[in-house]
Amino acid sequence: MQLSMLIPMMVVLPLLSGAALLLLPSGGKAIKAHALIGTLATLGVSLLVVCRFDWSESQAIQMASAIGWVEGFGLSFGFGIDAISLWLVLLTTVLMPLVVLGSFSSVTHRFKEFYGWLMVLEAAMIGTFVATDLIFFYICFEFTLVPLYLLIGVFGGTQRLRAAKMFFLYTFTGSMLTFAGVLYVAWFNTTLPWTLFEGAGRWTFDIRTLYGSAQAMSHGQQVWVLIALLSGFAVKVPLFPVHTWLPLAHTEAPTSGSVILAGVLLKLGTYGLLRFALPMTPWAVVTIGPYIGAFAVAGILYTALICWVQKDIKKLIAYSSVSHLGFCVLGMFALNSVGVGGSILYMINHGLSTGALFLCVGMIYERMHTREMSRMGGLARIMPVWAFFMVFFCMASVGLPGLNGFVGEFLTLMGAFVATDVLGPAYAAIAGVGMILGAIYVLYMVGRVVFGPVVTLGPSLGDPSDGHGVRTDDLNWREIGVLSPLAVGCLWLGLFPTTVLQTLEAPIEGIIEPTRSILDGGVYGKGVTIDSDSERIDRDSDFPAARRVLVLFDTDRIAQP
Amino acid sequence: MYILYLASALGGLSLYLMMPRLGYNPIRIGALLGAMTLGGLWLVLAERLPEALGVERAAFAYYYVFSALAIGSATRVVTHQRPVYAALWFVMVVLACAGLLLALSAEFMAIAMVIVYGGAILVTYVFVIMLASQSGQSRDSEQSWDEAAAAQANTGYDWLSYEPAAAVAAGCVLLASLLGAAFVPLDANEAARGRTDEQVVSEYLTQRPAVRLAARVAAQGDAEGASVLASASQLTNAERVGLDLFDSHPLGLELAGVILLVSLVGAVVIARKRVELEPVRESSRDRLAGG
Amino acid sequence: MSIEFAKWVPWLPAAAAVFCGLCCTNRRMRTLAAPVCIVSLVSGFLITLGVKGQIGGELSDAGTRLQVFEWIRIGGLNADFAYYLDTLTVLMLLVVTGVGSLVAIYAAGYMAGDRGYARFFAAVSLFIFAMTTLVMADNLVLLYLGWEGVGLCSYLLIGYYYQKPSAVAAAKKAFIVNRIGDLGFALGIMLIYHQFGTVHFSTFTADGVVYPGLFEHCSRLTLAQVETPVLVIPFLLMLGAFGKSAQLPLYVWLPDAMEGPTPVSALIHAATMVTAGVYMIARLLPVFELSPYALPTVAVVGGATALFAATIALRQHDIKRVFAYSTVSQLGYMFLGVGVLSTVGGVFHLFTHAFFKALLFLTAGSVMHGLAGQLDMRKMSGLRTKMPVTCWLMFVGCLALAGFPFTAGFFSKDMILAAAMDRGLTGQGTMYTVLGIAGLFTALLTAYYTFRVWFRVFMGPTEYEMGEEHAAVEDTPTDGNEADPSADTSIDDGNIKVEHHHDAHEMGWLMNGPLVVLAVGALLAGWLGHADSSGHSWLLSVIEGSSANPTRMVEAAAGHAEAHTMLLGMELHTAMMVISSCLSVLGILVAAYLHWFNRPAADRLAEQWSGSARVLENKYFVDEAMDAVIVKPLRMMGYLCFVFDRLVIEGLVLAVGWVPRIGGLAVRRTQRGALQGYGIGMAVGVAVVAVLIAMVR
Amino acid sequence: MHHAVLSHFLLTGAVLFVLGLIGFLSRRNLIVMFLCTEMMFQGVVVTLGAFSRFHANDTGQTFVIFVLTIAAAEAALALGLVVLLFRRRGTLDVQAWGRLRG
Repeated sequence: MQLSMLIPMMVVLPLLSGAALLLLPSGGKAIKAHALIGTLATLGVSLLVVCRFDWSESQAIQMASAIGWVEGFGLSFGFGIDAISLWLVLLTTVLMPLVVLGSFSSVTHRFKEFYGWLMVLEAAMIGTFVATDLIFFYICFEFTLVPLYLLIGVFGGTQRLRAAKMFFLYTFTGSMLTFAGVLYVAWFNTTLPWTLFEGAGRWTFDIRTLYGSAQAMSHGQQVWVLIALLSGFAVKVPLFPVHTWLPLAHTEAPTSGSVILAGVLLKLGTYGLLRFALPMTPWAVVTIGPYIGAFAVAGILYTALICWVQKDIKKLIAYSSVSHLGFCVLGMFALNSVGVGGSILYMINHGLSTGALFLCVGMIYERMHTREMSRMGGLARIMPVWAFFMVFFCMASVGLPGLNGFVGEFLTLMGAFVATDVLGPAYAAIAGVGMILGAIYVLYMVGRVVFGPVVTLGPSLGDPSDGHGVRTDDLNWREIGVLSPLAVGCLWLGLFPTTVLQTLEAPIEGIIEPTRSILDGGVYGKGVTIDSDSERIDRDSDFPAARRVLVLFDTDRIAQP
Repeated sequence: MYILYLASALGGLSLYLMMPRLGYNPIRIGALLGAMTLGGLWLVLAERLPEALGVERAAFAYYYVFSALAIGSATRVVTHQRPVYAALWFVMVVLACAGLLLALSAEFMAIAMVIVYGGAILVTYVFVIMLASQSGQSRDSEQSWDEAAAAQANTGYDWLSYEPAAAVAAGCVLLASLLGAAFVPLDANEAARGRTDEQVVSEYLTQRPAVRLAARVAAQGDAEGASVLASASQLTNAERVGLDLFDSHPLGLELAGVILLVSLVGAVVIARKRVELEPVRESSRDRLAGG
Repeated sequence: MSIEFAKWVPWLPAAAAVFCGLCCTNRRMRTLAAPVCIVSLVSGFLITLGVKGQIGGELSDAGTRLQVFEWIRIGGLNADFAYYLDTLTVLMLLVVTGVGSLVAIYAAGYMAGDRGYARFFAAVSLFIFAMTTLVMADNLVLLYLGWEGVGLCSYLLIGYYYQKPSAVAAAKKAFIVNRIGDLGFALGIMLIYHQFGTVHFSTFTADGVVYPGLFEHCSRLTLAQVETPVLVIPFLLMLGAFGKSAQLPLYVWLPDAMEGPTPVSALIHAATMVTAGVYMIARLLPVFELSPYALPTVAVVGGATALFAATIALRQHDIKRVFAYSTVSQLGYMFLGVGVLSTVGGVFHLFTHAFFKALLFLTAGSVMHGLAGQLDMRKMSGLRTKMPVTCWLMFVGCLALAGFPFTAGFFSKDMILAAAMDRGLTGQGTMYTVLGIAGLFTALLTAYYTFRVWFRVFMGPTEYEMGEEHAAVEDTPTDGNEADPSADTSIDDGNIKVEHHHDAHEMGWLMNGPLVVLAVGALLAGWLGHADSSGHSWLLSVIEGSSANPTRMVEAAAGHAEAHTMLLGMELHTAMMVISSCLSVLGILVAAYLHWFNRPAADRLAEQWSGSARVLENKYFVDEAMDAVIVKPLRMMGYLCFVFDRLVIEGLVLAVGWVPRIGGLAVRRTQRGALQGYGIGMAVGVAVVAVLIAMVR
Repeated sequence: MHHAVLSHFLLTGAVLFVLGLIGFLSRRNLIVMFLCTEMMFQGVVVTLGAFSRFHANDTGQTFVIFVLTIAAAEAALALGLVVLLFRRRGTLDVQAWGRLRG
């Protein structure tokens, strides 16, 4: 069908199947099957998009078009996809069927609501990644809160209401400020002379034009806009000081809820930072970047230490994902292609490995009805297959080379190390200590739960034991079917990350181009637009020693790193 | 200007003393203080009156009499513990106001006040007071105040005023500002307003509505009508008011009629329904104790 | 055989690992795991032998680069799965695959009947894959992959008996300490990339563009041009090497790693993994030579570790712990060798050490196997009658370790000490002479504690206590409450031949065969490195042919070494040989006297020096200190952070939540329902407005 | 009529009005409260009269008539309500009607 029809179909399909769910008879089987078909169909469409995606020029927004909404204010549902958003959409559409498949045994009542809201959540997530219009992005970004609020609130653990409320309000207040920042930029755009660049001077929310208007702002304005953007996205990413909602939300969320929360929703924050903060307010990013880097590094160590003393296995993994995303943000604010590439890869890796970890924990919760590490141990002895997957994904999340965690982590640290003008070796060294702490708390958890003498005490007083006792049967074929694609994904991204990295090269260049021109050229007149392509000035900061050597070679044939 | 503020403050204080409260009521002291402030104020303001009051000087004497009467009885209305007496004092206020109106040469209004207001409205008040408070008995001397209050459990509310201090304070500030506004022209460009009484009277006479009406009728060529009107320029106050009422305020008249009708129907509707006695959730004794 | 086959060396064990992993799933295929693993290792060994011809021959200096596939390419950084083959790589491959296959064969017998049989061999073959990748890596990132992969496999194998909490703790400790070292190594890689812009060793051209390698950069960079960041690189890399090769600060994990099954200790913690550090420094010698202070530090740390570990080994009572500390001290020797620029000596000692240390560990394993898990020396003696073959095999190993003249250990240790003394005496710093003397003293200690073990275990009256473990079957239900629903273990006992000997017994030939090969190696390996008449041994050619050739420093020092230094009237090398052989014989005699003829004398000696004896026994309390200084405070900080997180940050958020609520309470008080209250409110409002108007006008 | 005289009359009107206001705010008997509202009307009537006299036209007085009608209407309704309230609660205390509160 017509090319630009693909993306809206990808967004609408889950909504439609979610709605169709309601018409089915209320028996569990039919609804589950239907939900699975719905998510698989969306996966199919996304694969179709991948095939039709023209990889040669992956920087340009492809398959773009817009559905008019309010012409007066330039509001329209503009959508389009470039390499970064394509990979994240693929992550979403791959994770969703697995989540639905994984939740078959954990959901016991109110199937329609559960799967209905899950489909709505998927639609909102895909919407966020494909949006090229700011308002469309913002609507989907906000709308992801509602389904998850209900999923946690209705299907969660003991303190689910408090967790759901905190999650919703915390993220919502944050994104309110973001909305303010965004509106300011859009308004500022109307004040610009329309000759400055195409689309200036009138009410528009198209992201590309707003890049131009934001970059034309003064330094002070950019700092404020960045702070506004940060407040919303930092809460979503859980950057260090604003992360307290995540452990609560994770421990109380149902398995599939926390998989999606960790797998994709946290990426909305980093994707937001990448898509808005970096290109829009380059000047402010250059000045505030080191502080955000410091926060990320502090977050990495702080939460890694906390993980070590956790008693609840799900809270441990929740805190660990805060620490991991600290790496992601660190890489992003290194403002060089190695760092940003690493952070995008990190988003995808974290989605796979932490999502899988949550699934494993969910399977244990279904059997043991408790999440406390002290009440279970030596499971390798009685559940070897589960133990294999658990150790495999733990190693992936710790960043063992050969698996996906390593590539992302190493590239982010490398990026932070090399970016002497923004971050620098100190950041990488301290974040590196986070790698050690990461190994410590994961091995502590694996040592307690997987290895050691067999302990199956079942639910403690605190946990709601829904009657039937402790099952210690190993994974059935369905559960293996859920985990194995993730394992293959981890291995594939670990050994062949070039499939992703090559395609990301061009879009990253586009995103860090404004900040790079500030760092290198330093010539950034107020109001001077960025579309004048500053030629690649020979950066002295990179590879000093190499420079001295290259003089001896005839440099024109040398690959300029 | 500050004399006004001082006077209103003192007045407020006196009123506060006169407010009904449990135990000893310093009502006499309050009354004395109030009278003194009023007298003092008038004395101060008196010397500001222009000598050439002309024909009005005699009438002005009445002002003092009737004002004192009105204000005195008004304080009694507000501070009296027995509602019936309050109503009666209010009749006195109405009469005093009628007197004042007479001083202002609005005879028709004065009489209307006495008849309509004093006669009709206040009679209904007294009637309702009698109807609604037959359960209240007076305090005989040997009972101590507390027992009386206790006895008047459910009607003790007359013995006590609600937040008197705050009410009086608010009242005084309002009074001060009103007076401030009223006497400002005193200091402002006095000369500008220096028209004497004669000019006012003559100006008044020429602009009377009848004369204007006549001129208008004459303009319409009805010479005979105009002459009748012209001759009627010496109309009495009642006629002038009537003319003015129908000539320049017809809408007001109609509305007044409608309002009266509405209130009539309303009163009928309210009084018609049978209403059973609803037990009070917390008896006024707690309210009393609560204060 | 074309050089392209070398690509298969790592991937064969990888395939074996996957196959063994699948074998784990059902019991019937479990016994298949061992043969597959052994076949993959032996074929790897044969391929390296076949390829060895090509590499040594046509390319004299730079190694050949074999590209397998693109791994990480982004923004100037390209780290591909590519192999860099030169003579040093071949030597290491020979050691890894050779000793690996011997140990695998031994393990087939040793682990027979074990429940996790297939899991063991899956981990071993994965280890070999990681080790070979490490050795053959062309770029530092791939080397790092091998580096951490090896760490993972050592974690899995140390924690093989995962039912024992001590094994789990030891595995965790090993992985974390390695990780600390790996952090230093990773930062070193990043600094190299930052300074040189490349991470791969060889210079290669891909589609017309020349990518200069690291060695190219180093060779062209003169000492004058070197800036400070480049000087820091070696120290970071050193941190990684010391972590992996268990040198002084980060050696604590190796003695605990003895929790794992003995073939593991032999393969990983004696022959292959721990030598990765030495290999890395040898491989990156050009980078180390850039900074003048790097190699001396390596030498000092190596010497100090050798001495330190040897002293601890004196008073250890567990056979495997003694050999573990001896491994640490021998590694110290290797680093000393590399530090004093005789990479030939270091690598040669690595080569010989692999043989005799693997032999010693495996024989200790046989003793343990025979005595049903008994390892404490004090509870056994005079086993020569029960286990004669193992006894004499261990004797050969002990000779080599002690540096008995003309055994492998003798030649390699002598080469290192001679080099150290040579640099010391030719005036390049008295530090080297001190290191040389310390090395000699350590050699004496080594001889003593090796034969202390041998005499204590095999000589003297034959009485011993059996260990409590049923060595044969690892998981027979030992503790009652173990809910073991899977019924398969009962069948397990039936079908695997388990001889429940309740007495020490000799091992079968499946296990003793490889030991004999190792014994021969331990004896003859020395001659490979010994400089024959033309002063040119096979090993020297290996080192010259590889990047580990100390070109720069040697030229700098060349000025001094023309005249052969003299020592004690003889030419230096011969003098050192004489001294070290006397020391080793002396050590052996002292050990014989104390632990064979006159054991009570040994006990008396121990009482006299009880203070220092106790210190040595408890390993200088390093573990306890490390725990108290680092682990406890970190965990305490963890609790503090957690409490801080819950109270302060969450508290702040909730406090923000409370502000509207409190505000509401305050306002609520005004709405008390009193009609007149509202009246007063209105009146006050009007009054205020009136006053304002009055003021304004 | 000289404005000084006018001020006097305004004085009286203001005092009457304020007294009514204070009475309304402080007395707790419903009927007395309504009486005080009537008092306020009186204050207004006096002021109207004064201004009518001062400006020499009859508008002031016509408004007095209107004030009268309002007062009458208000009295009728209010007293009806008061009777109703009294029958409902058995007391004329305004505090009894405090249910509508925060």
